[in-house]
Amino acid sequence: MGADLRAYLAHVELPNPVLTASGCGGTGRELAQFSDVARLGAFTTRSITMAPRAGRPTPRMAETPSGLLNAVGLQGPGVDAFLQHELPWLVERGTRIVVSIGGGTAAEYAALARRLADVPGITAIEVNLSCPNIEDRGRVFAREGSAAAEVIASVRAATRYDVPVIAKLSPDVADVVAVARACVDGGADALAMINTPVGMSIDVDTMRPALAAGTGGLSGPAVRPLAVRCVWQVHAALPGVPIVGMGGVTTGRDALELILAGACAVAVGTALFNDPYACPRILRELEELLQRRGLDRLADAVGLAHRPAGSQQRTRTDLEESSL
Amino acid sequence: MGADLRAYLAHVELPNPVLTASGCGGTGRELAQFSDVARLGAFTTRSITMAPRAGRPTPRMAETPSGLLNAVGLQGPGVDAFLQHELPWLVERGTRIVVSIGGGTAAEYAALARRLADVPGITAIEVNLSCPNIEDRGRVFAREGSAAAEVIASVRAATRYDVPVIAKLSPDVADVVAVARACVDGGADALAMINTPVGMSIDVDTMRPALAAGTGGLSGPAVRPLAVRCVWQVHAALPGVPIVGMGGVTTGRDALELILAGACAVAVGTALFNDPYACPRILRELEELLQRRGLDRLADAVGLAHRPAGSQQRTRTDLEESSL
Amino acid sequence: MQVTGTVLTTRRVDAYHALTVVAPGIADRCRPGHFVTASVGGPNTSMLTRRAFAVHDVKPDYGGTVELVFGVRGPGTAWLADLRARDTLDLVGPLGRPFPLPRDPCTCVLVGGEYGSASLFALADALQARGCRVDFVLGAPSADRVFGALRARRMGETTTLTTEDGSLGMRGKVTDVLPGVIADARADAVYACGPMDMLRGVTAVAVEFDIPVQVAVEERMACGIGVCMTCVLPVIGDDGVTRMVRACTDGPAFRGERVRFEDVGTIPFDALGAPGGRHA
Amino acid sequence: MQVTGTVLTTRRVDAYHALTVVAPGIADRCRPGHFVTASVGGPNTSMLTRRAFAVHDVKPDYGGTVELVFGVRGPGTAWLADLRARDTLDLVGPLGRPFPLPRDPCTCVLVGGEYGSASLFALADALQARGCRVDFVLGAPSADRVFGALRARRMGETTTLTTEDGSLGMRGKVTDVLPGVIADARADAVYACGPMDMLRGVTAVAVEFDIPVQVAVEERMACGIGVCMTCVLPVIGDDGVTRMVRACTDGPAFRGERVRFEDVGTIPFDALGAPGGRHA
Ligand SMILES: Cc1cc2nc3c(=O)[nH]c(=O)nc-3n(C[C@H](O)[C@H](O)[C@H](O)COP(=O)(O)OP(=O)(O)OC[C@H]3O[C@@H](n4cnc5c(N)ncnc54)[C@H](O)[C@@H]3O)c2cc1C
Ligand SMILES: Cc1cc2nc3c(=O)[nH]c(=O)nc-3n(C[C@H](O)[C@H](O)[C@H](O)COP(=O)(O)OP(=O)(O)OC[C@H]3O[C@@H](n4cnc5c(N)ncnc54)[C@H](O)[C@@H]3O)c2cc1C
Ligand SMILES: Cc1cc2nc3c(=O)[nH]c(=O)nc-3n(C[C@H](O)[C@H](O)[C@H](O)COP(=O)(O)O)c2cc1C
Ligand SMILES: Cc1cc2nc3c(=O)[nH]c(=O)nc-3n(C[C@H](O)[C@H](O)[C@H](O)COP(=O)(O)O)c2cc1C
Ligand code: FES
Ligand code: FES
Repeated sequence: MGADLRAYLAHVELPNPVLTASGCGGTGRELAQFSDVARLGAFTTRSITMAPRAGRPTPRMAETPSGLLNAVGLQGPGVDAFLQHELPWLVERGTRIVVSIGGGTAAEYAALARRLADVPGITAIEVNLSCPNIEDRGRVFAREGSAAAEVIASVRAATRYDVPVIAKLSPDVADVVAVARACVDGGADALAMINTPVGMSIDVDTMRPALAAGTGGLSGPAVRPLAVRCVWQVHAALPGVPIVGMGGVTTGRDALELILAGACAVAVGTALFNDPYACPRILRELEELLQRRGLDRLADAVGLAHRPAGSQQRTRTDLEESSL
Repeated sequence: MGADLRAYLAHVELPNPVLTASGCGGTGRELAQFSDVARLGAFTTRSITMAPRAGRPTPRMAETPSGLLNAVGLQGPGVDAFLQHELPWLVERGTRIVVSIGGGTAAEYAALARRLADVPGITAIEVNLSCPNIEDRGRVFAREGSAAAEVIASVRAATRYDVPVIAKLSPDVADVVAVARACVDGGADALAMINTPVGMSIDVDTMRPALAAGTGGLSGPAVRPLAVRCVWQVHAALPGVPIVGMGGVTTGRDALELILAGACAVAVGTALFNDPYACPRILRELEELLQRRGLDRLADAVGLAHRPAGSQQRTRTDLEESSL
Repeated sequence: MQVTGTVLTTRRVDAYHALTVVAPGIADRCRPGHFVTASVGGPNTSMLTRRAFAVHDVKPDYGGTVELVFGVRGPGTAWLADLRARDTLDLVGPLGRPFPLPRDPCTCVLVGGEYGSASLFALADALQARGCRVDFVLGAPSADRVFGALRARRMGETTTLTTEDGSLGMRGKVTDVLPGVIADARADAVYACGPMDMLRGVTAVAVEFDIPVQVAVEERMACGIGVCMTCVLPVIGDDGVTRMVRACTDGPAFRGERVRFEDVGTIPFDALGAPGGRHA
Repeated sequence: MQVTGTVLTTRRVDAYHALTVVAPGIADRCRPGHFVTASVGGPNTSMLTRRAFAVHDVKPDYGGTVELVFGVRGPGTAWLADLRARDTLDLVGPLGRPFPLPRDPCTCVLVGGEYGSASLFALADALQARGCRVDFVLGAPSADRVFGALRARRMGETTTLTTEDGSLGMRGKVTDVLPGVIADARADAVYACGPMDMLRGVTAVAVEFDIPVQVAVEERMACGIGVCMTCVLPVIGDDGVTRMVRACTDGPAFRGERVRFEDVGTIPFDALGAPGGRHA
């Protein structure tokens, strides 16, 4: 018999903890050619904006060591077309759907939340706080606790009580715990981390930035140590708040690393680009790792690395290769 | 004839732009077994503290994808032993020496600077601002412009006018330009970036943090996109301020990337652990790359990627593999 | 689909490397213009993204093989060039929208730039099977970078070669000779694969002759399967609206006159969702 | 020094892999107890740090070869295990302080745990060349992880084997049999290489007998050349002061009774520069 892999985002139960990361699973249709999106813990949409957006010029991607820089710029059809053409397809298939939203002002986020409020089939709203605040000289919301909290509060107020609101945070702040706490105080039911820190690459042949946009978001295994650290710090400070961990998850071991740090679910982004079957594979690997460690319930693994040193839950590590 | 590789840290001329990064070249003696430390642009010492420090417990290192986490904790013999046993050896060999200093209060940094003020043979003082401020609940100086500026001002005041003071910044802040500007306003003659962002790794076998200290600093190619971005942003905002770029430099191409972003010199850290000959090799590779691009003077390459798109300095890229 | 293929043979073809990989399942389903992506670097590599390659040849041997032809550009293609027979290669494919084929027999000019010609021979096969006449125009900067000249000569009614340095065929670009080829063959349609600049030029010629042109474009791709939105270019839709569409799943084959070549690498101000632009 | 060596032979030895690498310059200078570090993963690897290995055997063939013996633990050793003859391997060495040798002939017990015994044979050679008597005690959890039993039998005056599961020799640990071996041989000194726990136990036995003991320790290393300060352990100096010293350059060989085994993995409160501790 398999392990109990149910994951809980506040009061919402997911059958398993492996989600797609926002902006990395297309509309769902593309991934569905490879595996069943209804089997995901949940499918997270790209960040939906009020109006259609053409995004940034190309080149939009550059590879870096164990990382990927992207500057897609939230290209998307806008919320109306999303509701008309994209969401119904996911709903029909019984997919659990986390809708990510992005905006330029707290009011725009709230308006998006209102547009989504009466739409059936939405499992949770994820608030992408890594958007520039057009009322504060383009300063990203996630960089400032009070701006982030204002957005969260306005989305929470506009969203049905039984739909959790997830605040998605960036690592490139001086104090991620402070931003996390502000979001929770603002009404966030759960947190997602990490969004991509800002990075840059220069093509030494053209002697120009590799991305047309100059800077881009860094994702992939290169940033996993930052993700683990953020999840760890926030879980230590706010142990009761569910965290969706992400950043460089490519294997079940990576997923377990974030879970041990305090994530109750994980999202897979960049790994999908290399392996379109990454989500079911990672879930399989995670289940096996849990079982090998005698952990019958995923919930028992969440935050387990925080237990005091020498405490007794260090069970069954003997089944792994002996460490010299 | 080779290119003119002289680099300028404020008014101080270095014969070439390749330095060792603080904490990565030991006392200099260890590297000297492999290559001549006097040939370096400069040798940067580990961060010297007032008192001897035993550092952090082991394990102090963990490998991550294209990265390295370390938590050495500024182990060192203290400034007196440094001046007695380590500095003279470097001075005797004619090494250009950047002395890095670390402290827990602005007063401690100032006291260190005073101890060094009358010591001959010091090329520059680098102020490691990634130390916890014991007067502000352990908040790292580099995370807060005003705290950083206060440290810099006190060091600047205690240092001979002809010895440049370099402020070393961290990338894990919401606005690196703001911190850089505060440091320059506080009297910094140059900036060094990046120090290691805080990361973490959990051993999924022991289900414990891989480092005894829990978190550690992330270095190596994984962080290069963060370094390039910081150098780019700060050079754009403060074009007149010399920047020592570092973070994941392992080849001449990497060094050139930071130089094109705006660094006038680069420092090599983690790469030394894999290749003890990294500094002379990187210098050789850099020189060749500059020449292939028709850049006779290093100074002409500094910040070159900032020139407006389509501008004419795009010379000689034709000598590289044609891009389709 | 994903297949862990086995390298059957490797060979050098002038400036290029050709890899034949046993990849049943992928081979079966390939149609002319499809591409595949390869995972590069092996275990613990620092290279995360797959590399895209047109499928040159498909053969039924060993349950199905595909052949890729590529030049070494960066570390990924360098790694591929080092593969030896019996090594494994992780492929995903077939990907993309293949070339649409004409319903009725007609005359087609196939234009290939550098390794772009690799995907034209399967296309020529399919066209000839439908009774079409096929003429080739292949070009490159130099002779060693013209791919498939011999095969084109065998298959094409005519074959015209161009090199910028004059080392093979006519000195110049494919677009210098294309009008003559179209006129001589009284061509009904053009297919082209190669560098963006060439596709732009070929499209201009076809538009001049008022005949349809299909181009297979190349953009930097992070996923190849349509989920990452990094590979977009401005293309005019049936409704006349320009959208930033994906080269990987909406293409790589497009009607040439629909691609806004001049604006590739930008967001045209009148594209759907352009900054400050009108909203649908 | 750094050498890009060529793999001469690879073989399996029970649970271990043995690699012989042509590495002139390194081979010449190796003395018993030295180690080398290998760069792993090849070009574009995501693995940055070198892996440290004791030098098992040095031979003069082909200008000088070194043999490494290792078990697969993680991705770096897995990569090494996949190397084949003629592949290249980038080595730095010899590194570390080798075992000090006694000035006068005496009787030495050499204790090896798992692959730790790999470095004892060169040591035995050197000791015997000085007229010393050598006795071996080798142990491991199971028979397949005892390394070098045959060779020990050939070289040693006596050889005692232990396994925790009893699959070879005596059931138990090397420390269970060591007192008997020391007593029987009337040993003057002990050398030990193996897991930290074993080194601690061996040191305790030697201290009991009041004979000197040299241990070769193993700590996680990022550089192996003394520049990174990640490989430290608390060792008592000649002045009685405990310092956090580097396993790579201050060791790996230490006098056993100087190593504060109980405190490895901590900063003892009385170490020089310990937090809140006294300052020199
Ligand atoms: C649909 C399609 C078909 C292609 N067919 C062929 C072919 O048949 N033969 C051939 O030689 N090349 C082909 N290419 C180009 C080939 O994908 C690139 O040469 C290759 O990805 C370069 O990888 P690299 O590691 O050597 O270079 P790098 O420049 O180091 O690659 C770095 C990153 O950029 C991406 N990238 C760089 N250049 C391109 C490019 N031109 N197109 C897409 N991604 C790129 C890579 O995927 C990688 O993620 C095709 C590209 C596309 C999109
Ligand atoms: C002086 C010395 C001599 C050694 N001699 C041998 C030998 O002869 N045979 C043998 O099998 N092993 C030996 N080891 C241990 C060997 O270095 C590790 O098994 C190896 O580094 C593990 O690499 P990995 O990638 O397989 O494992 P991982 O655990 O994935 O390695 C990750 C990182 O941790 C470091 N690391 C992990 N374990 C150790 C360790 N025990 N010691 C040092 N660094 C470690 C690695 O260098 C790497 O940076 C020796 C270690 C030292 C310090
Ligand atoms: C191409 C791309 C597009 C992304 N788009 C979004 C987005 O629209 N909204 C968002 O919140 N995060 C977006 N992200 C960030 C991911 O959701 C995720 O937080 C990040 O990539 C780290 O996870 P990974 O390393 O598994 O990719 C995007 C990432 C990539 C690589
Ligand atoms: C083991 C280790 C020790 C370090 N010690 C110091 C230090 O004492 N002071 C300091 O300012 N930076 C220290 N650093 C940071 C480096 O100087 C450098 O900023 C960082 O590692 C990025 O460069 P790299 O990627 O080339 O290593 C240390 C880094 C490492 C890996
Ligand atoms: S390459 Fe990802 S959408 Fe086209
Ligand atoms: S491993 Fe770097 S100092 Fe010992």
